Amino acid sequence: MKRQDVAFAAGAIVVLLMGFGAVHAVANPYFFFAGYVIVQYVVLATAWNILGGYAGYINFGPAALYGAGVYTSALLLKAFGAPLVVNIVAAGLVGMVLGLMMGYLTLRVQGVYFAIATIALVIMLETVVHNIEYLGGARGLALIAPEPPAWAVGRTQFVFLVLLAIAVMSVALARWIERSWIGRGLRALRASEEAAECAGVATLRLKLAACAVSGALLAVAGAPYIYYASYIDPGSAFSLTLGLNTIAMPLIGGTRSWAGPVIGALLLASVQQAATVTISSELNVLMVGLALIVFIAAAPDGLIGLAERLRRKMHA
Amino acid sequence: MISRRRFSKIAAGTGLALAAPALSTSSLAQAQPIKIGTSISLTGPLSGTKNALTGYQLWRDDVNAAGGLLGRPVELVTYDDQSSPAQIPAIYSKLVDVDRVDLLISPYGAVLSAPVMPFVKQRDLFLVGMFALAGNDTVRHDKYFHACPWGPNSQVNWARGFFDLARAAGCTKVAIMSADIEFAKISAAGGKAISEEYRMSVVYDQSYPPNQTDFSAILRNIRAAQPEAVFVCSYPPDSTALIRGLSEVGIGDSVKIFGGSMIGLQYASLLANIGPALNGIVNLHLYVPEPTMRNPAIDGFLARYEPLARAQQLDALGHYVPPFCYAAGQIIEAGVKGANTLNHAQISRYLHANPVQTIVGRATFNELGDWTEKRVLMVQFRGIRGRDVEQFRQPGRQVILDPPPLRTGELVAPFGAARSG
Amino acid sequence: MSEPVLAVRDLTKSFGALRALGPVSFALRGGERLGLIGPNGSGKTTLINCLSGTLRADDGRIWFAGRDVTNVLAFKRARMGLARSFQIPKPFVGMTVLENVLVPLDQIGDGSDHEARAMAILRSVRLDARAGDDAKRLSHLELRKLELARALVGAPKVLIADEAMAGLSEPEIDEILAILQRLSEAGVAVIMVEHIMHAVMRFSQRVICFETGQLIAEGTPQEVAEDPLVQKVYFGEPARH
Amino acid sequence: MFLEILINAVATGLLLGSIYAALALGLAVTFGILHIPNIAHPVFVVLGAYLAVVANERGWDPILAALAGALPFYLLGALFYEFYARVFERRGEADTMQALTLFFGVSLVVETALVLKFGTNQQTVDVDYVGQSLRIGLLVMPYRLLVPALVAPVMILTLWAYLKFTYAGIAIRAAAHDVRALQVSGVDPHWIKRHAFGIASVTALVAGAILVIIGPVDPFSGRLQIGRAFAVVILAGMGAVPGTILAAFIIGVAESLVSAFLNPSWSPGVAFLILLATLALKPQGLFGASR
Repeated sequence: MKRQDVAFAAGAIVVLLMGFGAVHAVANPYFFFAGYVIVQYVVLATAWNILGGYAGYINFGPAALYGAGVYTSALLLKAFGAPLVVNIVAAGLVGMVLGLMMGYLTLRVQGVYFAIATIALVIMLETVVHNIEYLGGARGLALIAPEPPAWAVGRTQFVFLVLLAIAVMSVALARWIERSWIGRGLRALRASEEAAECAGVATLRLKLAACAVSGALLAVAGAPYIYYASYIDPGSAFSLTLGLNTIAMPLIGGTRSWAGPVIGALLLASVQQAATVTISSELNVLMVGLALIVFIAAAPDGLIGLAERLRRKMHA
Repeated sequence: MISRRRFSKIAAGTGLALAAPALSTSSLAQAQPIKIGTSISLTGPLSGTKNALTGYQLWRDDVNAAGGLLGRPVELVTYDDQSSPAQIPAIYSKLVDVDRVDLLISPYGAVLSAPVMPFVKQRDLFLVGMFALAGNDTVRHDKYFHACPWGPNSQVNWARGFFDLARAAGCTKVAIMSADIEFAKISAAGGKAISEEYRMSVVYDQSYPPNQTDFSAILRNIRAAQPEAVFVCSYPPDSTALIRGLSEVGIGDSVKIFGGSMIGLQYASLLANIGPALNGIVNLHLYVPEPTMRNPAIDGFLARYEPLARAQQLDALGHYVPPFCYAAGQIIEAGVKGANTLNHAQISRYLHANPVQTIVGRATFNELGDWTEKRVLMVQFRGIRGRDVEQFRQPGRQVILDPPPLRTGELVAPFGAARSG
Repeated sequence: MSEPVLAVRDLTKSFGALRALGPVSFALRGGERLGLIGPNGSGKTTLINCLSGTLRADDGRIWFAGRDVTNVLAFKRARMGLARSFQIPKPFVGMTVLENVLVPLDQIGDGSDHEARAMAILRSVRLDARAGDDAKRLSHLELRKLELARALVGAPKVLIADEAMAGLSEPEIDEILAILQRLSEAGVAVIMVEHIMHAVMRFSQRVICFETGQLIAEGTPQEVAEDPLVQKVYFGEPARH
Repeated sequence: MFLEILINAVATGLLLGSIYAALALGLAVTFGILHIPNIAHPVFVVLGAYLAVVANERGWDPILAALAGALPFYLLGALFYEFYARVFERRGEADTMQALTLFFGVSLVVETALVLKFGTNQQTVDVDYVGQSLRIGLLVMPYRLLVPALVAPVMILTLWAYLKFTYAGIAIRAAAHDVRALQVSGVDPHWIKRHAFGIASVTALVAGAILVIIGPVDPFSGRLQIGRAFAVVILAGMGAVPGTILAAFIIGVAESLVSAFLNPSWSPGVAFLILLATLALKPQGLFGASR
């Protein structure tokens, strides 16, 4: 138990050091452009899984929270030239508030209804942004971010490192939740909310906590985007594809443990990054669709579940 | 994506005297190719512009047939950006850092170009702009050259032609409607600015969501405001729905001129689909087959484009995007040949100093890389009958009203009369 | 005669126009074994849900362990020692049997020795051999036992066993009865909600009978069984087995 | 003028509402009655629209084409349910997340298949009555909306009568409440659900034909309708088939009034606002039994 924690911490530090080392060792910036997209999905998938995987509440609108993070950060940058750290914290707070609102929705609606309500959230936020002139409306907003610190080599390398740190923290947080009594309570309410409540689990409080943490992390994932792309528009911030991938990744990796979304994100996002530049994007989407169907039909517990099943079979 | 081999086969199959790269002189084949990189929206909402690729390919084949650039063959490196700006940073980094392309062309339009601009500014790279209105106005990069004749200060000015026509027709009250889409919003803002400048009162100004299918409420509100000019900034799906609504509920007798910035009325499939309901509308275009526009070069280009379009199910007319992609190639060609190097600074210096003759006209660049002379057409649809695409290849159907040097007819007004006529 | 550990006064609950329960009043003494019978739809499950707090009663009051818990949320009642099992077992699937028992322990425990305590409870219902298995792989009897094990964690003052023997064979019924018997001996008051009459009659000290949301009979098992109203209600539906 | 705008806004809202009802009807069966969250329904609508386009190119009227294609679509829907049931059979009750994801995956595959076959271009049909309007005093109703709007109530009435008066219809409604009771009465619940999916799929086909009469359709048109269709079903209340039309009227008129008197830009939010408000304030909907 303790040894596992030490191993995880060591792994996290190694990942961060490797990231930092890569920024100085790898001259080719493309690595960080593509890496940013992949790491962003690690954060998104991990964040989504805290609510969707552990608690079983399917947020079909992760793009709403991500978009809220993107626009919060851009707004602060435009209005006050706020530094990235401030934007990340602010995006997290906005995400947390939206998450709590979503959490209160769980009081009233479960299952499919919750999923549909979250879709509504995406459209509502996108409509709101369309109608706010200061945020560029449908036109989008082009902003040139301030120069990155010198140690980060370049702008892309800088946001890559920031996002990598966010990813490591998100995964650590997800892992802690999963292994603590909170995770156990969430899994219990996923199985049966009524039984969990009758076993003394404060289900509403746990759901609110899960919604808040998940919402905050989803929004945080969007905060550095304006520094990455220098341009945001409602279409990319509230992107359907982004939402789809965020849901697909934990399902492909496995929703029961922190490693599932990480594996799913690394796998699917890398394949997609490679696919963008090799095969047509129709086939790309077709691939995601088929993967979803195949995994639901054949490996409902994702790659991790599949691996466990194989291991059991070999031992038996 | 159409592979090069298949493209060559199609090209060869059409029996045109196209020299595919493989047929070029042996010395050219041995030389290290010059790579030109860009992204194309093969999929997603902007995939109507995917015929850009054909424009680039035709230029590449021509330049290679003529011995290449600096004695080296030209090679295109293209990726599908899925019409999504989120894809752009990684794609352009891949083009520059991994594929090591020599020269860059921007993706289509302002939304997709926006993430590229800070990138090229930071790396100090040469870039040919494609269709982005005021694409360089914020970043002000000195190595940017626009292949599109939007003209200087295009954010405001590009649609001035429509308002010049409106003023000449005596309009004082204008209605502006726009889709919640980047290009439409910029157009609408420009339209408002010019209205003020011309002391026209804006009696209606509202935007609507993309994919709006029913325009009756909007059209009634406009009719109630009794404008004389209606400046419409729409996108393909809503352009169709709007024109249908026009036939259904009408717009009132006060209107003298209607249209302006309706995207989609340049595409063959939409034109054929709407048919006679187009008559009377005044709208932007960049090329129409009117006598003042035609020259052997563009005629030849379109003649080669047509069979390819048929084989690949691309836009049948190819008037809107492909010629300007070919022109983008010509701008690169002129710059590289003129400066006799691939050095971005020297190419830029040359292009700033010398005009370029393209198949879409002579381009002289200002300090922001925009054409010094705006050459956006305002055309009026006339005598459209039935749904045959061929009629849009004939002169007299899309009459040029503005700019004056290219004019082939006068505005028919009021709008009601122009529609029935 | 000890103080009532659980008391209900004038409790009512309606769904739309349908009055599902009450008004009903009764009390349960500490350590008592109470049988609760009544045909399907007589309001038993509604009553249990109101008692455990998963349903909010429209009117009336509930006292538990000397406190008015009418407005106390379900999870807090559970933590106070008001435990229940479910008619249709609701295991926490996707978790091991041990984890199933750890969930309630997490809520009330002080953090020490949770696993040892959970194992002890599992041993008491003879489920310890399956501690490491996913709950979804349990047999029907084992699921019933798991329900009880989970309910036992907080050393409850009251256990409501909602048809804890439905669908079980005779020897299995005996096994569950033995567990409940041991609990009762340890001082836990048990409300046995059951259709299996011989088990209720054997186990209970007192029996109450519900029909259309009303308490229609109360007394020793013998008295209730002979009550003409009860016989009428069960006419054509004689005690099974 | 105000009166004219008001009258016409309400009329347009009613017409649109009627069309929304047609779009949501299949969902009212699969989701409202059977509680299977078939988010792939809108993509079946789009598939129907493409069928109408193809038939129209050969000179067929889209609505007639839809009627002609009813049997294959019925089979397609039944097959689709069979697939769904096979996937989840072994696991008993379908996990909501997995069911949603499966339907999501199916939507993507169908959309992409359409893109690969037809491209992303907008598809339209050529019908004589498009472009003309029925004028009664101040009221102007385009036939483009009027004709489809008349189809929807007919479809809903037919379905309602079917569910109310036929044996299979009653069995479908029973399947929602108690599968065991159904088995006792000798009806195979799988057959009933398959049948219901078949019917839902036919309504999707008709709705598709309607959709493409109203305006151009592309492979992704279904996405825009998902939220609205669910809003209609949930506002109506689960299982309330006749209520679907009233709920759709409310949403249609609300959107139309926002368009006419506030700002058209806000109208996409209207359906979702109503949806969220329903979920928060009256989750059982206007006509549904309480859950």
